[in-house]
Amino acid sequence: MITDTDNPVLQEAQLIESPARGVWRRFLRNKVGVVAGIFIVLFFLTALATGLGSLGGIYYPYNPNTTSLEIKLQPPSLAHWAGTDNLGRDVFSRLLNGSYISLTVGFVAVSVSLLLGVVVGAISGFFGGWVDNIIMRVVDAILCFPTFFLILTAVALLGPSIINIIVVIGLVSWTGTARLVRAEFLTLREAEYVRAARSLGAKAPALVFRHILPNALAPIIVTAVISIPGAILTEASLSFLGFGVQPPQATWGNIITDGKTYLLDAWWLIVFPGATIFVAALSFYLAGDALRQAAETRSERK
Amino acid sequence: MSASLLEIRNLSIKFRTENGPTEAVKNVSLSLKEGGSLAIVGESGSGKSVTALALTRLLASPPAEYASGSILFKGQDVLGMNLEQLRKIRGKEIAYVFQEPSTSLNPVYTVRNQIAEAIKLHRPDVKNVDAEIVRWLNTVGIRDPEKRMLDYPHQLSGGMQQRVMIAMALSCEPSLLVADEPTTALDVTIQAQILAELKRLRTEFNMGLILITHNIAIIQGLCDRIAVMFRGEVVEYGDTTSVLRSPQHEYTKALMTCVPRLGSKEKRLKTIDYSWLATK
Amino acid sequence: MLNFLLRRLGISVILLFFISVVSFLIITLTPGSPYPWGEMNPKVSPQMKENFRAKFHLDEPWYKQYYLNMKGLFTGTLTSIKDDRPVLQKIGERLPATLLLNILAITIALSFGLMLGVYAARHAGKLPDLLTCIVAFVFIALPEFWIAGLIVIGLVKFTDAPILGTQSYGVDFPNLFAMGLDRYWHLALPATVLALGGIAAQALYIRASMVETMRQDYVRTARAKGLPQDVVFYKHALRNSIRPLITGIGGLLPALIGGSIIIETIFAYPGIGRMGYEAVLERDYPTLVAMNFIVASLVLLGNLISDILYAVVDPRVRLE
Amino acid sequence: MIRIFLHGLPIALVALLAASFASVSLLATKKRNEMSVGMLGEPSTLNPIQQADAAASQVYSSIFNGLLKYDDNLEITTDLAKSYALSQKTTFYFKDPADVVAALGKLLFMRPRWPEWKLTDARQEGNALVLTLSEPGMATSQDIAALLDANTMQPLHVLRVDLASGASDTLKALRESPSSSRILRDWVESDMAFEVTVAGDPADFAKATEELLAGKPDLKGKVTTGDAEKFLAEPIVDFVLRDDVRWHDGAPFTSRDVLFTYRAIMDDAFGSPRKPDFLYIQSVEAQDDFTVRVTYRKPYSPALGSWMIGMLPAHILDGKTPAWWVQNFNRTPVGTGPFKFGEWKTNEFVRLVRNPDFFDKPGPWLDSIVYRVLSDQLTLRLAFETRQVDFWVVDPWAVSTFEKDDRFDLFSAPGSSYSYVGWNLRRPMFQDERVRQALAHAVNVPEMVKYIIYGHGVQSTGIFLPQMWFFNPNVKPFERDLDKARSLLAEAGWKPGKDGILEKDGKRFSFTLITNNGNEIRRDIATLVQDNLKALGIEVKIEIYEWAVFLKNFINKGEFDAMVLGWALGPDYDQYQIWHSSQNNPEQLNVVSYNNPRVDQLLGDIRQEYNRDKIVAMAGEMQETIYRQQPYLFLYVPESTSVVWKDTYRIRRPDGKGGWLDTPIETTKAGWSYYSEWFYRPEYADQLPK
Repeated sequence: MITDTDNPVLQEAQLIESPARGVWRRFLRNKVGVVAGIFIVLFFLTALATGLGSLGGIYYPYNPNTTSLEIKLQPPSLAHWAGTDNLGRDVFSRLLNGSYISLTVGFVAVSVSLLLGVVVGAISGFFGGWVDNIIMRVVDAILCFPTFFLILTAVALLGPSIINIIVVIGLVSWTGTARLVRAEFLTLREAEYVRAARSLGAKAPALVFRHILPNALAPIIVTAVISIPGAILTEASLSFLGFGVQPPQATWGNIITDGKTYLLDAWWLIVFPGATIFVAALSFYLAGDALRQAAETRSERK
Repeated sequence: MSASLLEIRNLSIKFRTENGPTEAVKNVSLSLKEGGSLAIVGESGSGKSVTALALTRLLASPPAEYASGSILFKGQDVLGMNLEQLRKIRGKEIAYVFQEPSTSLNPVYTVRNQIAEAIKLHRPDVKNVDAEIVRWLNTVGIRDPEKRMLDYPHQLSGGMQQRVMIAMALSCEPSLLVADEPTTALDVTIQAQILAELKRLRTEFNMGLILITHNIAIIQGLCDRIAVMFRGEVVEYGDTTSVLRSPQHEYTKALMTCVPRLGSKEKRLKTIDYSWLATK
Repeated sequence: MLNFLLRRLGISVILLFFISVVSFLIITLTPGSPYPWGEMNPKVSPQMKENFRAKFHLDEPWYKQYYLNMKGLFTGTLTSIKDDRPVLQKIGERLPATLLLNILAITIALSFGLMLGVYAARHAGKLPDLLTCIVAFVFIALPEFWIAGLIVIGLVKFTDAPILGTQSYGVDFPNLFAMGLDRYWHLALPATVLALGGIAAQALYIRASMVETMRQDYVRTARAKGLPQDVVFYKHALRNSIRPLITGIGGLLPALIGGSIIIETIFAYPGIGRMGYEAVLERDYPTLVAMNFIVASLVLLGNLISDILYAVVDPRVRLE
Repeated sequence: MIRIFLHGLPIALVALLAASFASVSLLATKKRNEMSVGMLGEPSTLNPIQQADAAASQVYSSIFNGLLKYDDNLEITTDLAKSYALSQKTTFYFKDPADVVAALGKLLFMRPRWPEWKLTDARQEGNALVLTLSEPGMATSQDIAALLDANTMQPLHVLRVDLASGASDTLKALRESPSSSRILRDWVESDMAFEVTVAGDPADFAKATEELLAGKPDLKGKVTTGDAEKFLAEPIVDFVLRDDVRWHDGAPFTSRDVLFTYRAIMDDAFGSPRKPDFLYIQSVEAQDDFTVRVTYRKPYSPALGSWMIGMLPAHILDGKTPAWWVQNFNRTPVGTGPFKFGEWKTNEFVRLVRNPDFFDKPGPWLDSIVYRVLSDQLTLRLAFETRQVDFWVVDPWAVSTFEKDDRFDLFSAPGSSYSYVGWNLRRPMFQDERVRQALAHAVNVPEMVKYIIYGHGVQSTGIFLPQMWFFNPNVKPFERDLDKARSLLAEAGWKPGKDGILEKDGKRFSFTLITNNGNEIRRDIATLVQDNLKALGIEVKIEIYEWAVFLKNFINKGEFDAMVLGWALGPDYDQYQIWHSSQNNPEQLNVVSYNNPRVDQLLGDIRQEYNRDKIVAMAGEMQETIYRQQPYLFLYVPESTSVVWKDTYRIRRPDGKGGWLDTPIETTKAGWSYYSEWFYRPEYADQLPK
């Protein structure tokens, strides 16, 4: 796009609005992003409802863990919207129930990775020099691992508990965030307002938390949103190989694992959970991308 | 009196932005006769570059929108042309030299490749393209052109790059050269050389020239006429000498005061004084 | 150039050391231990167990195990717990299949990714662009095992085509061409599934890169020269846009090898992904150690190759 | 240029895919006279004495033959051996030769009882009385011993010496010592252990041995003296080998190969997991090229079955190192079977080709067999549905689907395993027999049979499989009876607590049921047990671990409350390691720590019994006792059902009139018999080799 970017009229419009609100407004204008966002909210509400439900509420059509062998492996019907599994459990209820763990895995794993990534990236970018050099070499080394294989090995050997899965996924996926944060920090560190603050005697924590981090927040949030489906997909893939969250706790992934054996006979055991994972992942990706676009427009004008 | 090369009449250009359309160029009318030269002066954001790019409709559309007016080049309306017709004017009739030579040349192709491309396109009758390239590089004052043309842009200095840009622009023998801040990115000494070169070439090839600059000082002796733009409007338009001698508009005056001069006693550069705006 | 290679080699060696130590620790410091006799075999005597543990140094401290394993790896004497064959030989038998699969997957990812990305960029901001981007995200969001499963169901239910392994069985091929097609068929299915994510990533990457490039001054220059749209697009913009793509190839490899575990399992494809997976299940430490090492070497090699390619594509970059 | 590449490459890739799909689909319908078999996982080796996995045994059984094999009714019959004969040499040692004469006289006097004893010969050898019995076993010899004067006999002792190394040398030194004349017999187990049998008081001999070992402290020798025995009972098997067998390379099969195979199994360098089967052998000797005598150190009736192990070619392997085996023979084996080794492509397939000189003519008819390496049941099924393997062992739940489809033939055979829930008897809550019986009354096993294996199997009534000849059909399963279960629990002191969970002495009846992952059926069983026991007020928590962790951290250590597992059983009746009370240490197989002196007694006796009727009686009692005590909740024995594309195979046998009789394939108790009688598709009938 070739324009005079410094159009005065534009500048004035820009000044009126806070950056966050601008991002939000632009995001709302992106139809795809909004639809994806609505899906995410729905998934959230489901997870919340079923999360509470597992504490004794009655938010399911059926109890997701009650087996009734007389109705095992039934195709979708009005009574069982997504059919029943090999133990006669209602797949739809299990999907609802699974959203709770699957989203938890997604969010917590990403939080772990984000925390690590931000801290490491910030240290690397803020201090620069040999600290940066060493950290980046370590990051390079970690990038050389076939990540999924590493996760698989670790989970297989440590045991597939929810916590292990979350921690392991978090531990191997922080490098991207670290690189991004480092790059932002390297740039922002030299930004004029930071130099100004520094010359006024601002201490390192103040520099980082008051001046640099808030300005690097947008790309970090975008990365986080886009990483969540990755974690969910990883858990599902682990489940597929038998190393995901263990039954009877349902997750989207291990519903597929349960159904894997019946691949050719009970399509609903594969199609519905897979589609759920797919829709959730797609929603996160599209919403994340919309958010990125909205945020980028702002930084472009900066 | 020679024929009119370019006629801009009441040109308005709007940009669609998320905050609604904004008018970057408002009702601009300019003209240039064959072999004539025009300087468009103004601060950044004044719409001068937009006007220049509009001459061959180089503005991306959307967001740019040619709201009203017309641009007549050799009697034809540029705004009404289809892409094929436009392409015959671009480079062939109206050639550009841009502000930043280091980014305006494609980094992954050699100088020869980039010049040859233009020649092959617009002058298919030229048999020995290499010889032609060498001739033009010679013309713009590049030494050892046979070797230099095999270089990639990053292997050349800024001044050399701009000379290549000029050679490339001239290689198709256009009747109008648009130089959009051709010297802004260059060292002061190189600036002078390039300007001198432009001046020489203009007379040598009897070519129209539109020079776009924010530096009013470099215009003298290079351009016959001057148009001062501010916030998308032409605020002053006339002979270079008369405008510079007795600027009518406050903005022109302001522009002129902030030109640094050798031997000036002032320690700090003057900034433009916008106080006149408030009185308006 | 030589300097560059030497330095990179040095860094790679250090990285490899680091990687091998870490992966060794992960492998050995975790519960479970190798047991080559199948499920609770009543016939295995305690003495056999002892001999076995001694043979594979399972009772040594980890650093000594590490040393012995690495020594074995480099002298070629490291043998698999499962069948006592040299691990290098075992990996050697499977590596070509995996490489072939990954090379085809990368080819598919790059070619389709490039095509889609360029297509989207050409129509940037318009409907085709939006659709292409959505398709790309669809590709990324599709769980690999799920789509592989659906493809498999579809083929099994509705066609006669065999899908597993590297070739059809019990069939006499009339000629070499038919045989080649057969091999391609067995390779292309898993490679395509494997490539889906790559296609999408590359398409989005290329699109973003192209859009960015189209804003560059030299593209404006090219347009100002009166060059046809296509020349501007394909010659001036594209060449500059694919530079990041080439650097990305090195990064694709670890992801593909990770993904190939699942794909190789579903399609019964004889590659190292499956071998690694089985080695994890069997606690075949020597095989795991060797595999991690070799895969990491491959990845480092991939990175090196992309750096060199980068220099080839971009004249401004010199390998120093 | 770049545009051609940009669009051309993807288009080319897609076009190629379409072309290959067409070509492959077209070819898929034209199959050759080859059998395709799917196997789970890659064989680790094709060496019959070194193999440890199911995949390997699947393949090598078509390449190698043992001296014996199981017939269609799971009874032992001959294979490479033409015939075999069992006998036993029982030797009594007396203090004085005169005592021998007296004893012999006594026996001769009782001649009429010889047939009952299966006694065929009695003679004097110095101060020893040597009896020959036509049926081995301890019982008869003990009966005879009881008739003789114990005071005139010398007690016998087995001294076992375990040491760090140098067993043979130490034995040699011992044989040169003054008391060596009292050594009746010696036997070297490995470099780290040997045994000597001595007559008379063992104490002085043991002392002498210890003194000898004391001179070499680095050997860390340890002497163990066994219990006193009255006689030596040495079962003997005489094999007469077929003389018309040739190895795949043309060399004749002789007794030398049998001897070599035995030596290789015993040699620790080759690490054969089958060695424990051969530990009771005193010696293997060849009388001539086609006669082999195997002498055992004591009666151990299941040992006969160990001669089904595939014989190795001495002419190829003799003098070769273990590494050579691994690199060469184990991947390109040479055997005597109906199929020769053809090609092995790692992780893809093993192809065997027809052996036209197979000794058990006619056949084989198939040109080749391909064993495809597949990773799991699902890929196996996919391979089957795309006709890439010709048969598939159906998952129980899918049987009905295939039954309805007339494109397939189904074959069912009794399975060789049973599933159970093991209660850890070390845990107080499971120590009361009534509690375990209550659990057996509470869990709905018929429902499991019905829904988990879809009725394709039978409820298990104990430690043996129903198709075995020693199975006791009179043991009746526990019936589901919740009231009975409640009253049994109440008797045992378990009363409902506040939260509805049973309590006793303030402890809740709550336990963790563990199993391994990757096995849906076990997981389903655990879920059902959990569900069923909830009705009784018993809380069950399920935990699922990866196999290696499951074994190492829980099962082998005996640290679990309850677990779901299965036993795959061979066709013999020896379950000493699973049930004997001495076998409950870490890494041993009595993982639930079952302890019943009567069962211990029976387990010991049955292995020394060669008489069929007595074996049936002992096995029956064992099965009944253990089932009643419910250390396991015995669940079911699943059937194994194979599905084959219709008309894929035929069996060809001589019709007795010089022609051939082609019939559809059939199953027996042992599943499918040897593939050498099979051929592919009726249309190949005319083209089969003569």
